[in-house]
Amino acid sequence: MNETPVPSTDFEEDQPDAEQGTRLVVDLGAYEGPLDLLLDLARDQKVDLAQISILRLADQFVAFIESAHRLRIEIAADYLVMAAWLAYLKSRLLLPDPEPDEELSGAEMAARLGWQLRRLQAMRKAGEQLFGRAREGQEFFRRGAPEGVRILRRSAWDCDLYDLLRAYAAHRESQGDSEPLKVRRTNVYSVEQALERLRRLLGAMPEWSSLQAYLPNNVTDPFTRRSATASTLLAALEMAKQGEVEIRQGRTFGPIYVRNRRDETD
Amino acid sequence: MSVDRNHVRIAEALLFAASEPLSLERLKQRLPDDVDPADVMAQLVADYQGRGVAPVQVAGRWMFRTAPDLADALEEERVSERRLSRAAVETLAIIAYHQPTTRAEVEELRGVAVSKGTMDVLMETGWIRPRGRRQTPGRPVTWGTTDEFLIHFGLESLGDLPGIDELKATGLLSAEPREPGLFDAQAKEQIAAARGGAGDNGESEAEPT
Amino acid sequence: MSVDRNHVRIAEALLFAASEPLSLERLKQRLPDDVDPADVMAQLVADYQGRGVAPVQVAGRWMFRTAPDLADALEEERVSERRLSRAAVETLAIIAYHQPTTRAEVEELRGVAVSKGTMDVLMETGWIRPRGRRQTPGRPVTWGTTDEFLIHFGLESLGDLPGIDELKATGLLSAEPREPGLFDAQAKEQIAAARGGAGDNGESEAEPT
Repeated sequence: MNETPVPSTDFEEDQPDAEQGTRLVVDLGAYEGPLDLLLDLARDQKVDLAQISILRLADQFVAFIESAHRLRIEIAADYLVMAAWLAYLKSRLLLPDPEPDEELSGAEMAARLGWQLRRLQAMRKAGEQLFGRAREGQEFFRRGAPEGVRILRRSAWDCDLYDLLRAYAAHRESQGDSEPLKVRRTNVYSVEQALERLRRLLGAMPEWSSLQAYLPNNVTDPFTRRSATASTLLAALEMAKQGEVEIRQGRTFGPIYVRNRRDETD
Repeated sequence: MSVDRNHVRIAEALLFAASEPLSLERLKQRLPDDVDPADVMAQLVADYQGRGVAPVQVAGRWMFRTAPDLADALEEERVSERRLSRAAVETLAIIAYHQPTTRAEVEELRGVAVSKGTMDVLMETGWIRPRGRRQTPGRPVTWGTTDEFLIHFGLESLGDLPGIDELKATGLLSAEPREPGLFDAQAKEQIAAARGGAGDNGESEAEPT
Repeated sequence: MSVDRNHVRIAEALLFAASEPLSLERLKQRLPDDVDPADVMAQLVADYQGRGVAPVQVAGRWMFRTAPDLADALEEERVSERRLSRAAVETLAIIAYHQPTTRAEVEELRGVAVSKGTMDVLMETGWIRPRGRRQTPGRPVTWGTTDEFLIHFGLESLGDLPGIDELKATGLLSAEPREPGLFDAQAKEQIAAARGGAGDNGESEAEPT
């Protein structure tokens, strides 16, 4: 547990790096965030990023931020956070791990940071390689004025049987039914017919009589019978309105009775 | 010909990439001073002899063109879905139900004139065809549907088109009598039959009793 | 090669005439049934060996384009384009190599927020497009590259991205180091010794976020 996991060379290089930090003062605005700056510093070590010394990198970064601070350069918070984190990482690297299983060890944290820097570096290189390629519109060109493949349009008509039938049904409906109207009318017992019959029969039936009694007795067709019932009721209501008859219904849906209007004085 | 291969290549690439035909002057600007662009173009034309594309001179300027004999190969058929207008669908339906029928009859039934465009569109669908002439004054053309019509709408025969009563039964045509007495007993029976006896509820709605 | 001259001419004319790269399937449609379009294209490539233009396969489809070595001669034709910022180039690279990937992943890799302007610029180039949504909390949009990207950079497929094989082999396209303790093998050994060799599991489970 007493063994430090960090090569001792990093200790020896600690001081020179701090000096280098003051030499390295540049505009922080040129960096896109702390990782960008870290990557730049890491490349300064001039070794394969896989072999980068994170301890040394932490010193470089902290020294850089401190020097920038001394020069009263405005430093964005995330740089300070990174500096603080790196200082913490450094302490973790130098001290033995207290609880091995509890959290990431200093070496593991360092490994992750190194990995992230390598990934970023890899993408940076990939971008450069991409734009280093011969590109369309720059190094090579496609046909400037393609004649185009002539398109012959053939229409497929979007109309199914449902559309067709609906159209025909709509047509029929707009026309009304073309059957002769008289066929329908013969079935209907008109209000005029009912009025005439009611007036004629009322004289013969002076007392309360059921409305049914006034219906034409030769009607068997249920529709006409229903039509006659409705028309006779309408006729009775009309006559009641004229003061010719009286109407009585004992209960809801109960039979309806009609009789001649008696004089009030009777 | 003693034309530098590379000059031909440059002219070739320039013509290919240009968005408009290039004059010999324009070509000359891109070639070394002592090179005659006409010589270069002559070599390029020779190179493309018998190929599928060739440099051609149009209005004094050069461009690449596909070989005229390949025109057919450069055509592509695209199927695009188009919707029939309501007037067209209705006209088609009337022709289908009333065939053979004349345009005048369709107009009478629809109450509006049938535009020539509507008939053209229907002809284009391949679903209607002239059937003959009516032996009446003016001998008007009668119209009917085609086999293509039956195939498109999945009908075995014209007899498969649902009748008026069946249309009512399916609810496409309003089943409510607009005036009392629209339904006679015969019609009710047909509805009941069309519903296959499964429509007790529906039937009671149509019952006038 | 026993390829019919006329089939080569048809393919040639089609590729010249088309405004976009054509797939072998599209070419096959224009050729007789028994003709393999790959054979035809092989002949066409051979025909254009050393010329100023040539058929190339990009984004899995064929197109004619000028020979890259003529770049200098065609300098005047160059399309002036907006120079992409380093942030945009990096973001494009990350999207291209990690697709489908989310904006959050791009930000994690770069250690800074991706500005809206960067994505806008990349969308404007037509090189990136939304690919769908990741089935994780928040259902973030994932991004990928377009065929236009492949065409612009002259790539036959995403597998031809420069250095992609090496990146895959080293695991650099994944957020997690494939081998724990890449940082310092020696230190790792010491830690492992101190812990009694129990260090591997803990690392692979832990997230660096």
